[in-house]
Amino acid sequence: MSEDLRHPPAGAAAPRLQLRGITKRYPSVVANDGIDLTVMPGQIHAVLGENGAGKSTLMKIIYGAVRPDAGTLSWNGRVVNVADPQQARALGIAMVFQHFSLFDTLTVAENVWLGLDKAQPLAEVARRIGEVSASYGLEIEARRPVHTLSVGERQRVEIVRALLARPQLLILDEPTSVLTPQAVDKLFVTLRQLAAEGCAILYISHKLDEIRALCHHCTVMRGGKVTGEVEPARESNASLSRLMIGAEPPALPPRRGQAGAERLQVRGLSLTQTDPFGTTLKDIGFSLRAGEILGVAGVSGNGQQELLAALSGEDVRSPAGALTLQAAGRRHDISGRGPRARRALGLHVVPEERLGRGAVPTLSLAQNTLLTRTDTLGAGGWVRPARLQALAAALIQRFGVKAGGPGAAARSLSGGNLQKFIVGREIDAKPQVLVVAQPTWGVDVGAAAQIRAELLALRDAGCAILVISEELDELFQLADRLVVIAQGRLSPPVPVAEATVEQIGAWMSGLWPAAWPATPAAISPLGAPASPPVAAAPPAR
Amino acid sequence: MLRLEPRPQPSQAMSLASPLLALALTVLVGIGLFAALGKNPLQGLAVFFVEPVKNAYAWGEIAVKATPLALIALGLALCYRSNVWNIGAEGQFIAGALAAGWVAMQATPETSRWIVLPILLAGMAGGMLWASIVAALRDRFNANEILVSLMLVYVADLLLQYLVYGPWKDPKGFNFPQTVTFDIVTRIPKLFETGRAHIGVWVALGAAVAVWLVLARTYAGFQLQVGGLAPHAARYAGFSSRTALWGALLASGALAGLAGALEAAGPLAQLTPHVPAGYGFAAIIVAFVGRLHPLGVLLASILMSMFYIGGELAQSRLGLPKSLTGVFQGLLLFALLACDTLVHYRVRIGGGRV
Amino acid sequence: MDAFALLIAATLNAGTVLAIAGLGLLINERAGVVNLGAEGLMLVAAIAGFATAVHTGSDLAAFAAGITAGALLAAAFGWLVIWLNTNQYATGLALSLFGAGFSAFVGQRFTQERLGERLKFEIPVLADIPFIGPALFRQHPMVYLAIAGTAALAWFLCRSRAGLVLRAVGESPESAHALGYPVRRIRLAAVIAGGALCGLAGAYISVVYTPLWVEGMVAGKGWIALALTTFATWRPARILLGAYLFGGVTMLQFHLQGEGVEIPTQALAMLPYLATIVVLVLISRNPTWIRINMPASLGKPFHPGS
Amino acid sequence: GCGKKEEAAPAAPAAEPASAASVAAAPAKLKVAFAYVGPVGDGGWTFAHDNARKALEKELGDKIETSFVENVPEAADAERVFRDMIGQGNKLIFGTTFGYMEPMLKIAPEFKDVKFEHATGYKTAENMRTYDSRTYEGAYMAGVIAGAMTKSNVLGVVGSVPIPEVIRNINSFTLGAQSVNPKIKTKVVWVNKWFDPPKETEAATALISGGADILMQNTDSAAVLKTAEEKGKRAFGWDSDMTAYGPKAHLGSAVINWAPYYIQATKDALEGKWATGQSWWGVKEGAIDFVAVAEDVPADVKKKVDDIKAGLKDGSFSIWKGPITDNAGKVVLEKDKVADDAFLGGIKFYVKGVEGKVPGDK
Ligand SMILES: Nc1ncnc2c1ncn2[C@@H]1O[C@H](COP(=O)(O)OP(=O)(O)OP(=O)(O)O)[C@@H](O)[C@H]1O
Ligand SMILES: Nc1ncnc2c1ncn2[C@@H]1O[C@H](COP(=O)(O)OP(=O)(O)OP(=O)(O)O)[C@@H](O)[C@H]1O
Ligand SMILES: [Mg+2]
Ligand SMILES: [Mg+2]
Repeated sequence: MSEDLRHPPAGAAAPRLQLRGITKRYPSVVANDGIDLTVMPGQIHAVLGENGAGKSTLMKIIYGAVRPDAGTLSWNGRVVNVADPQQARALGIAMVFQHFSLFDTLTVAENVWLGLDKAQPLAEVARRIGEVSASYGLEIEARRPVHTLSVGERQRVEIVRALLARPQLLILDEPTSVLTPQAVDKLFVTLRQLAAEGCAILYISHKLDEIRALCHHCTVMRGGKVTGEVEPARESNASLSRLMIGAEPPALPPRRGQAGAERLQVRGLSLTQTDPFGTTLKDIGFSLRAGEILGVAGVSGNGQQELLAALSGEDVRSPAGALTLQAAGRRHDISGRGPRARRALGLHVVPEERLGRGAVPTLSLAQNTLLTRTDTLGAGGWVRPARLQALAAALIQRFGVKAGGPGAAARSLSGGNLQKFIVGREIDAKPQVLVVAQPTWGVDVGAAAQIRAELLALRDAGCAILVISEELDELFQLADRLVVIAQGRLSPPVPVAEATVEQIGAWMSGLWPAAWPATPAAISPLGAPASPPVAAAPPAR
Repeated sequence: MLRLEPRPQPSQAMSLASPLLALALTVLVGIGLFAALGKNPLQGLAVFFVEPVKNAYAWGEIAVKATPLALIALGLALCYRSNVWNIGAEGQFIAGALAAGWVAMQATPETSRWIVLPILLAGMAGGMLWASIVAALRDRFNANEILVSLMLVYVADLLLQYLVYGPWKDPKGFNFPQTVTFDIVTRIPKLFETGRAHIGVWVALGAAVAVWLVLARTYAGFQLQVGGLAPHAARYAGFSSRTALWGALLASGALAGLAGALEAAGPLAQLTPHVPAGYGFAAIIVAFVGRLHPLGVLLASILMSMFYIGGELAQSRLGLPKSLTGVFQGLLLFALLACDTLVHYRVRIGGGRV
Repeated sequence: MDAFALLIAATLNAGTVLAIAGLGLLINERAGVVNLGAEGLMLVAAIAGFATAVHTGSDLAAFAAGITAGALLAAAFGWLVIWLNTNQYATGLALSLFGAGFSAFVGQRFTQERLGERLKFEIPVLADIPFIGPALFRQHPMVYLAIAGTAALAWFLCRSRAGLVLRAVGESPESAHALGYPVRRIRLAAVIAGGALCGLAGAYISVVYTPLWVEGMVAGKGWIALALTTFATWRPARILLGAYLFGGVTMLQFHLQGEGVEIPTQALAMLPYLATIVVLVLISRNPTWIRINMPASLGKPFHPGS
Repeated sequence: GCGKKEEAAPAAPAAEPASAASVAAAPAKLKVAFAYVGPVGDGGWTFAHDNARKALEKELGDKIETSFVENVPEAADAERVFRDMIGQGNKLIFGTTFGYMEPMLKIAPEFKDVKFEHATGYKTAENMRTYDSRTYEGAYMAGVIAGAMTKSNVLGVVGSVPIPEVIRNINSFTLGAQSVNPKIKTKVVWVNKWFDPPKETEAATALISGGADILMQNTDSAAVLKTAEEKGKRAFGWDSDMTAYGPKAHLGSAVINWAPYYIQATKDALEGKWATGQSWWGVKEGAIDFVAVAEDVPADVKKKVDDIKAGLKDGSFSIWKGPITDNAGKVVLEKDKVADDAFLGGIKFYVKGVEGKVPGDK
């Protein structure tokens, strides 16, 4: 039966996909509330909305991964019931998920094979991967295990897997959040080529510029409902934003940017990977001053996690002298010290993973404050539950966290609210140095603006802040200086005022001026200390 | 169709009700089992739930069994809360009994009554030593603690046998596998004139309070639990997983060893190949049925002792095999695990699906 | 020389129990489920097999009963850990405690029973080759089946699409779910298959290996089989190798005793357990090695909704 | 509880539960309880005790009432079982394994009206006595047959736990074999358990692979005999007639019959003649026998076994008669000296011909 459904009835220009009244309720929210949506063949159709608007849920319903409570789905003019992804693929629907659905220890070909329904031999699949990747410019080696691939390459595997199914509808859920600007341009070429061949594309993104550049049509969602249908090329970022959150994002306070004395110095930091799927850090060096924000740009998987672990003290293998912190009027070599010792010296960290790292999912917010806030402990190290409650309540109030109170379990909070709580918890500790990873990752426009404003206020209060982010826009908004991390190496810093998106994008693939090997003098405004410039540990390769 | 729906927050009420529900389920299965075996279910239940607690003597016997169970289970609760899967408490119990037994054998009738203290301390040290092997291999070589701790039970058992068949054999014992009977000064003081209950009951109660304080009121206890619930969060916060591993294992080794010492210098008063009586394994059930909470562990250890004594009575009163105890214990744990689902999920009947 | 052949034969026989159970647990773990209840499951299967053999006189029926018992218990375990998301370790421990009690309870009536004469198996011609014959070709068919099963499982996991799906589920259930694979049903199938193999191993113990029923007769073999999966870094051929190694160590301790070696018997009896620990340490000390080979979702719950 | 009137007894002790009401009923029966270490169906030790209990019931059923508890652990818990037996009104209690010695000894003074009978131990009290069987006599007769039947001159013994009784049996087995065949060597493998058939099987296999062609065991199951049957070797039954477990391999069974002692002891209690002491019964008292000798055993060997049995019965033959040397070459029993029970009770050496060292011996 699925055979004839692949083709529209002769003569009629039927929509490829038509949704009517799709509704999906979860225990606490209505994720989709009577959604109507029409996608035409060859159309690149954007779906836009703030966090939790219901975009991913809707896509999963189309792909059969989630079953709707009500509503109908028409495919090429016929009402169909998509019970599971296999059926969706049989119809000609392919999807690239927001979070990759790849298997690290399997090869590219095996990963692709698992996403195809017909029992073709593996060798045949490998051959076709070669064909498709050549014709769409998505180079990929079929035999490599996925864990050896970079994030961008992994996404190519996802897209190739989708394309091999010869889809009539391709769903892409936030595909560009992990790509360099150059890779985004390349992806757009591919997508336009596909659309030209008649494939319909559903495209989800929070990046308004991209949507305006790529998409033919845009459906805006808010709180599970469709709030508007527009042609993005005719809109401005501001008007799209109004449709999405009902207001323009609040403007950030003006940059003050008076950098003070050096607070944190990193020199000759080389660390071999501990995880076989990790990255080796090679001769990292930079300097962080009071009252400035240094942004670290880069495509994820290039050493950000390792750098964060080395800075936070989760990884204490740093060679002696590699990390020095200026605190309480003295220089401290913190290289071998753990997170608690570093926090005691005023260095706080916000990890990118909020649930499970930044907070214990099953513990209450009050208990979660105790993770980093030992200032609430009573004499002799006794836990004082009342003080914890009070602190958590204060944080909830000050940072506008929507939660059931200090007793609510961390996992009961939405991502954005938990992020506000965790960032708040660290900001409230009045750190001397704050290292933040992905401060607004997956956080919607409104919440993101609030977090960014708090970071800027903290900077203006004299804190030295390092922001690791994959979103260039965010870094350009926040940072005073930028560095790029690529393949475990760090580029020289550039003041944001002198940087361009193109230049940073090029550096993200590891191509920065070769003149660099950093001498301490170049990175440290305080002058070189006595030790030799090249770190004790030679850069590992 | 029944569906499970995650609750936004774990249900407090359910987490209290679930052990009771599990017990009820077990009793229900028990009634069915008695009926199937042609026994009067009421009589069967009485044997398990009335006779073991019918008078002071009976309570004394419950206390004798519940004391080692509770002590070991308290340690295991610490371990499991820190995500350290020590299932070799039986071995740590034996090691404790061995160390305590060695000290007790040094006593003479002139020795002070205070020798009891070194005996208990030696028991704790023995248990800690045995647990530290597990910790060291896990820490240094990443060896799975479940399997290592379990294999060490067999090793401890054989070590005990070696000692009582060999070097520690009672020279006047006609070569029988047992040590000398410990001198009377080494005996754990009894609670009452009659009966066998000894001050181990107070030790266990004290340990329960201490474990509760550690878990609920100390930073160290908080660190242990974070390590168990979210290892990444613990690392981020700077809580050493090694400290947690060593702390949990040493504490539970000490408690299991203490139980072994109390048993060796208490009811046994000598070492024989029969020191291991399965407390270390039964305590796993006790720890879970007690929800890894000190108070729960105390209650569960009493319940488990009732099962033990009931199993014995079922044999002499009803002619039922003693292995019934094992069946009920296993069932109770199964039922509890299943009922615990209700703490985190709601059951919905029928699905509003298209 | 002939004595040595007999020792080899005994080693193969002892290893076969571990190999069958080990392969079953390997299937479980490749799908991401750890079944710590193997010991209890094998005990129940052992009594089921023995009781059937007593009543029917047929070894085949006994194996079938063992397999069925193993599969049923594994299904119950699987339902708890896969659908109700109970803690895999705790549930496995419950199963091992329950299995020990339950098998003793049902087995009570069978402690006096004995089975009819055991069949002798020989491969014609090959069995008469000096040394090699008695060492290798006078074994119960299960010994050869275990070897064939290892090869089959290795082929299944590495070459077949279904095996690939199984590995994928163990590697990342979330991804497999997103691609539309019925993760929980696949896991359940793996758990049942693993339970069936453990059941077969249990029945082999009570029907062939020691044709008797005795309380607790599995005597730690289930736990050693669990250790074997780590030892083998989740590869079938290495399971077989490890199983023979442990079988050899077990036989060796008695052999050394018989030869009057002056080591305390208890120390010799510790050998298999110490060997398990040593092997675990040797294998686990390289975390990278474990990380690359271990199914990434091993022991972790999976809920399709989240 | 039951409402039977108890035997005239001294005032009941305080710990006695009230359930033993003294409502008069028919003539009081003596309540006799047995504590078993294993399941009654082990086919060996406990099985033999339970058979004797049944024989006792048959013999004195009108005057007594018996009950048993099986699987009583040899640890502190045994005490509770004995107390419960007393609570149920039992006045004569048999503890059938060594491990009950201390618990029985501990409660005996508390219950002066109860008589305690302990098997295989050595400690007694005013109301507690011990009894045992001379199992080594059966082992010796098995040795005679083994010595005559072996082709390899290597015998194998699967030992349970190295206590004097078992060591004595290994030695007696070897002495018996050497009495017909001086070239005999005996290999011993210990399993450190009384009852562990898989281990016993593995131990038996190891012995066969070490060259032994006739096996004996001092464990409680038929696993060794079964293994011999499978491997085409010969073996014996132990504790009870095990012919059925290995018809082809079976050479004979050394059996214990506890019934004569149980009947005697119960009669003592009924007739008020019970007094503490130690009994060690053998062939002479009908407690030990060697039965079901295989058909292929030559007639002269069969006759020799019969002669030994007759000699043991009338006291004209002693198994442990010097000269006997241990396997280190030391003379342990002078020429023509007959070992007394104290000597036999403390044997810690292997006689010449047994390989290896006694475990735990320094
Ligand atoms: N499995 C689930 N169970 C319960 N609630 C869910 C589930 N999946 C999604 N939700 C809720 O449904 C709402 C819509 O979620 P969805 O993931 O579709 O949002 P989204 O628009 O994709 O957001 P984002 O921009 O963050 O990706 C959210 O409130 C979310 O918490
Ligand atoms: N978001 C959710 N919230 C709560 N419960 C859920 C959610 N998603 C799934 N479930 C539970 O899981 C059950 C099965 O869900 P679903 O049918 O989506 O899984 P599946 O992918 O089909 O798995 P399988 O095919 O392996 O059974 C539902 O009946 C429900 O109890
Ligand atoms: Mg989404
Ligand atoms: Mg499904």
